[in-house]
Amino acid sequence: MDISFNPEEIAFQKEVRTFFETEYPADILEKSANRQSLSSDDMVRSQKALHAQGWIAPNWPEEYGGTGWSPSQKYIFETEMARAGAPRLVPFGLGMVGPIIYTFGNDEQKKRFLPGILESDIWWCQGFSEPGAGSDLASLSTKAERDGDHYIVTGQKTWTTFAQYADWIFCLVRTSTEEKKQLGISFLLIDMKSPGITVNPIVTIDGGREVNDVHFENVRVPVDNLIGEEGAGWTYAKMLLTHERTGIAGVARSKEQIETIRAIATKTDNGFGEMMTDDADFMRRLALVEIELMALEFTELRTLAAVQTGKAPGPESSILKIKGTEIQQLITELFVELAGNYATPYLPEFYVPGSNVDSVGPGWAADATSKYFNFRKTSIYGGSNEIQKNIIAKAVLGL
Amino acid sequence: MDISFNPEEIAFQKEVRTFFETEYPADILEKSANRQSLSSDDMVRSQKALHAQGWIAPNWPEEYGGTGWSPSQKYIFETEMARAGAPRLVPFGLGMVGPIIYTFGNDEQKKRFLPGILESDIWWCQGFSEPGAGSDLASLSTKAERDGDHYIVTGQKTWTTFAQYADWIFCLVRTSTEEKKQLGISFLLIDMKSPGITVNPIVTIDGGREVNDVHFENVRVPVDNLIGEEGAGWTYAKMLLTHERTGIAGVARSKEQIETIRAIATKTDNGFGEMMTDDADFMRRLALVEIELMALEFTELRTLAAVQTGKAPGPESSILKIKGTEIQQLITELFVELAGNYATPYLPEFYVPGSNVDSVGPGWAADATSKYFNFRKTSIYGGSNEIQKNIIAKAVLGL
Amino acid sequence: MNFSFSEEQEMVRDFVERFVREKYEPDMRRKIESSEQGFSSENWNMFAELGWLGLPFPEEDGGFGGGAVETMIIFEAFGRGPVLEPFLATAILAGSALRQAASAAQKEALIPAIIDGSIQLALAYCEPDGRYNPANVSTMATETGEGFVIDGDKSVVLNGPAADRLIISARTHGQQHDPDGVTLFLVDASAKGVSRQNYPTQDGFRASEIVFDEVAVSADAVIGELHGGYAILNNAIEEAILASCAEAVGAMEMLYKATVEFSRTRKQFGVPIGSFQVLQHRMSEMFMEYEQTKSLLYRAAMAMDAGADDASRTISALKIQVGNAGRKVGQEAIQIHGGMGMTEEMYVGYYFKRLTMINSLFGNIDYHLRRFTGA
Amino acid sequence: MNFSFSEEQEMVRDFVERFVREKYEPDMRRKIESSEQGFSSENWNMFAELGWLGLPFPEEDGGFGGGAVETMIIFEAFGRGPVLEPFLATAILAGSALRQAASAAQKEALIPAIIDGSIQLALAYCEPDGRYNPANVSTMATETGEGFVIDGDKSVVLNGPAADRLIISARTHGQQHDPDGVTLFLVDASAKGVSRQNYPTQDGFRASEIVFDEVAVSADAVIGELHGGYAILNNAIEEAILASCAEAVGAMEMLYKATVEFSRTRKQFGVPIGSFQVLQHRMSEMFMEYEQTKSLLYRAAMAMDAGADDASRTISALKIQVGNAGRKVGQEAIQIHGGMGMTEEMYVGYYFKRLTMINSLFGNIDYHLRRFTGA
Repeated sequence: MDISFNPEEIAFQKEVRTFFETEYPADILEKSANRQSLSSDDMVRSQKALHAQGWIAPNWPEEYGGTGWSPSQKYIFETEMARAGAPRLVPFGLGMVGPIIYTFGNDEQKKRFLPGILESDIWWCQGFSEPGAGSDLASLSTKAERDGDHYIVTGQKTWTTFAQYADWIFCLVRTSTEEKKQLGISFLLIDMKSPGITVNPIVTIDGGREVNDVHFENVRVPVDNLIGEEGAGWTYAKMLLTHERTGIAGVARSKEQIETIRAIATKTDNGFGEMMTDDADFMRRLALVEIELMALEFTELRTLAAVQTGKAPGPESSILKIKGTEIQQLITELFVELAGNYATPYLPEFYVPGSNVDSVGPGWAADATSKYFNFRKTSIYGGSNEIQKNIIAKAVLGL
Repeated sequence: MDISFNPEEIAFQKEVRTFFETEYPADILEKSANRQSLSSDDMVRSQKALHAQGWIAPNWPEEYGGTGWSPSQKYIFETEMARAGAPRLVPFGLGMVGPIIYTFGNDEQKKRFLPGILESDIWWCQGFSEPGAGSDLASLSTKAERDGDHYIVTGQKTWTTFAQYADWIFCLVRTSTEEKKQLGISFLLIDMKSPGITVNPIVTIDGGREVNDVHFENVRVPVDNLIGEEGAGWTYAKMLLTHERTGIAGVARSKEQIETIRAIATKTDNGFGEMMTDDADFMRRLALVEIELMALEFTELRTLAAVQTGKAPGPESSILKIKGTEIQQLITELFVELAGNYATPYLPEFYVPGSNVDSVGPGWAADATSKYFNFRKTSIYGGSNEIQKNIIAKAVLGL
Repeated sequence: MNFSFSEEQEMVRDFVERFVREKYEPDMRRKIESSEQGFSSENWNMFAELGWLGLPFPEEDGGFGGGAVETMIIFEAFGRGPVLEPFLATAILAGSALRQAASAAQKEALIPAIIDGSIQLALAYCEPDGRYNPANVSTMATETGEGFVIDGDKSVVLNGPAADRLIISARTHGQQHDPDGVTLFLVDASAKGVSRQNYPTQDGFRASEIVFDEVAVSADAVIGELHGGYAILNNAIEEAILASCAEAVGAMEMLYKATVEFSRTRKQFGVPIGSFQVLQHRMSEMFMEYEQTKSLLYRAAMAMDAGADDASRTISALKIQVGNAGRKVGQEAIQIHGGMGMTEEMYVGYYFKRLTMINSLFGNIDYHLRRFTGA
Repeated sequence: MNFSFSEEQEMVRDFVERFVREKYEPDMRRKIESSEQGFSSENWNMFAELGWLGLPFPEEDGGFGGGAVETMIIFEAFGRGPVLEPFLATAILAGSALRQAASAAQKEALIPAIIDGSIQLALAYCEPDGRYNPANVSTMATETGEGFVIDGDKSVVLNGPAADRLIISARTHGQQHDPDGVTLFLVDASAKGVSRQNYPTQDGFRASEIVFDEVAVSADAVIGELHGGYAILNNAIEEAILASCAEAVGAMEMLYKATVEFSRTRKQFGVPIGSFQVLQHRMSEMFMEYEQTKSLLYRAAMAMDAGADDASRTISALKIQVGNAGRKVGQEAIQIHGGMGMTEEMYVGYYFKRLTMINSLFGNIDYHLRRFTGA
């Protein structure tokens, strides 16, 4: 056991840091630092910069475009990326459908879809949730009926992030209603330009418009777009819910946020002529989050190291989801607290890419409350934290 | 709505306070103040003093020996009793079997048993729990088979507090195994001197020996000792679990404990040359418990007032059990914290009535940790806090 | 001691509850919130006609002499909207300052107009660096021959946009954090040198940043004693805490009930989610938090009306309880509603946001814990 | 970075775990705990024979040169007993003081005897009013011609009853709370003027209150620099925190597993209680607390071995985590076991009590939060 970086790791750290300082788009880092919204074009550009360096998919197998990094290198990369303030990757292609395609897709599909994902030329979104199927995903009812070489898809997906930008959607659809509900589900890739698809934005409680309803009305989808076997879609999707997904915990980003809070606190008046860093209550609550995060960082590293040595990543990674999102949510609450009275104003125009609205109060406080509201979603999506606890109880504790 | 005492209430408060200062056994108050254990004789003497004043059963109907007090008077009495440091009443006769007898017993039973309860001449204990029936009380298996004018009782009760002192035990027994399990249960009073009863102490994690296993082997119990109807015992017992029972929340006592902690904190070094009252963290944790208690005090008063105006006391009183015991447990934790290193020594002899062991560290710290351990029971017994939440979900929220 | 409402109190409660039921259906509220003004003048006029705006004012000033209990009754019902009309800003925050300290002339000029709904007020006491400390006043009021000239910035002034008159705190003496030396002034919102940046708040109200640039006021603009504004502010804030905590209790009631109702109809895994024991226990806890908060609300209102020694301490206790319980109830309501709870369409978000903002207004949990423990 | 144990480390772990499995069945532990001495000499001798007592000492002193990771491995396994033999007091707390600062002569006199099991030690640094502050030393060591005379009271000295030698902190300079001016002395436990009041601890160990009444020691009884004892104490306490937190992790593992196992067999309402979703979620949380604490334990041990800048801060983080997680896991284990958990017969009580005492030893959560935040 050794916590220190060896010389190769130190060299790698330097390489990554230099990359973000010199090669990565500086204007995007600046927007992030100013808490400005990024346009979809910004997101694509930032991902292309990583791809140019060969670093767009550290968790993919090398044969498909992964980096072949050790857990330590992945850790260093995540840390440096967060330190630079680079935006997180849009997860739907690289983190979700990509691994499904290279694991369960056929050669043709791999050739057809993986390059577009790696190059960020194709924007993906996820079609899992339905109005009637939230945590009970398997009860979904969007139908895909076979008609020659096509499926005819009809139904509604909801809660679909970034559907407004997406070129493709990966969907769970019901191809059979005869068997046990899990067995009738298939995994289908659908071109968003197909006739019969309409996208309607959902306004969320923070005022955001990131998520959408996606309606399918007799949408024709070639059978070639089926991943793996018909009826096996549930198994593929479950892999995403239960298996280790690096970055789900968001450790590096949360660390950076904690440092940001500390830095702001040194410059924020506590109302009595001292700074918020002199407010012992606030600082101790910050400390408790930091400690939880220090532990989670090592929980993630232990998981990565176990995977490296061939152990199954397994359902323990539900901890990463639960604790990671709890920490992220607590951090948003600390920002709200720090903002004091300036948690109150609501200025959504501030986040429209390129807008020029004066913020009320300090700039960092402008999105504090919206972000708190928005981040309530993190314990709901990706397999709600209740579902994750069910998974631990069943798969880890054997209950 | 008026929070102040009216002149009659002020006069009553004075009367109660004078009683505890002049009439109540002073030696018992002194032992309590020194956190010494009381003998069973002490407990009986203290109750007899209250009975002499006519104040032993404030919650009983007047016709059976109650006081006919208003909610305000009950509140004043409880507060003054706690303020004086008087020990709490042993609940099994006055709080539990008494109300069952005057509500569901026949005249003969009332005449036979109520006076002994009011006079504290008969010591009662409770025979509900069994090794196989904890929270699922209705699954109990102690059998009572009819044999002429007697029941023959065989089985085991457990977790029976003060069985070693008891003259009588009130039991739930199974008189029929044919129906739905709740319907086969009857409520039986059993003389502890009956042949076939053996009592074995259970050592609890705090080192205490208050609770016992009680074994029944072919114990003959006259049919006259059956309360109400055969098979209706479950209904009677449920009244104890779901209905308002004054004092279950222990509000007045918890208030007194909080004042005690505050008083001790003013004299206890924090290790840095200040007192524990200068320890903001400790004082804020104390404050949070106090605030919860300030709320609970009014929750109890609201419940009492509702009962007074004829509204059903109802399952809302589960709040009193849950919050009351949570507060009591948190208070024991605050004592442990306050004790610092002196939470560590274990000196059970200190509590043997009349023993003369030197305490290690300050006297108040001697039982801090044992009490913390012991009080874990409060969220388990009397219908565990989980059962209480089930009751709220079902009976209040209609789930 | 007595825990019953009087007949008059019950009547007021029934009235206000009916108003909220009828005029604050989710769609109606959405319309009011998205209007330019952010509240309904029609509702405001109805408040005036029904005498509600007079309730907190003494009879000698034309009001109905209601106390803390009456305020509590109105606001607990308002919390079920939550109602957006600026009752809190006008009749409680600013109203309290007038009740406590205004001269006969000031009262005559303002209180009848408040009661008949013709003017609105705002209390401008927060400053950009002041956080929750009302003594932290760097806005300066400099004495001149004819009166005072006021310079400085006020932040997050509730109802700033609609206020006809502002009551503002300014320093006439002492250092930036001294309680002593703060004076309250009545300023016309359209006075020369007053400029407002208006915005909506996270919970759908309206507020302003207000700059005072050499605003000249006459000597009779002073409310109460010169240098003596801090105590007035403190009392006004305590009244506003009681009112907003009553709102919080109303909001919590709506949230726990809406969540229970949702859980009864929403099916997952073939059964209503309300049949899952984990959710049952969590909803039981929401119910308990609501009941406990309500108890402390009653206690605080009664302590205020009785002028009890521990009234201020009880107000802080209430604010802390509302902070903790509101957070728990609000977060759980969203979580149990799942994705549905995150959408603006489901009105649970209104209550959640209002609870969040109430925690953040008038001093958060830490601030009031310090006040409560006397640290 | 590297997260694997070496082969030697795995061997030690397997050995100690086997020892605990075989020698610490509940009945055996109960027998040891209720013995006069409170630990088993047989076990102690076995520790010596297997070289475990030498593990924390450097090779040049006859030890095996183990570091924080080795200490962690031993104590995590000990926590599954929990093992009662005074390894912590002798080889960690007192042992650390010797490793850090003892003279060659002192080392030669003591370390081989510790390693071969023939002597035991105790570190007497707590004082009745000192709470968790090791700088709070009012025990005085007055210089005389031949050495020092020591007067004062030490409290809750772990392993006080069995210790042959005591290392005690006494003031040679400065005021009661000054870190500077504390000196460590080696004192024979049977020296004239030393008197002990011995008692068991809540978790089954043994400790003493010790009075030093004009205890004369020679000048070579000083360990380390004169006035320089505070830093040594601090390091020794940090090592003891690591060890006891490792114990806590072992205890938490036993508790969560015992609770899961119990819930699988205990039936209520006709089904195993482990089928109730509420309990499933709470046991999932116990598991997560255990895993998180284990992660922080690894982190702290590795940081200590690497001499990392943030090692002390990480130790405080660990102690805080153990306090919070241990409380939660312990309380839940008792609650889920129900009445059974309250009985001395069920061994879950052992772990619960040990976790409670570990939180209380070496500074509680508040103390370490202050240390962590630098307040």
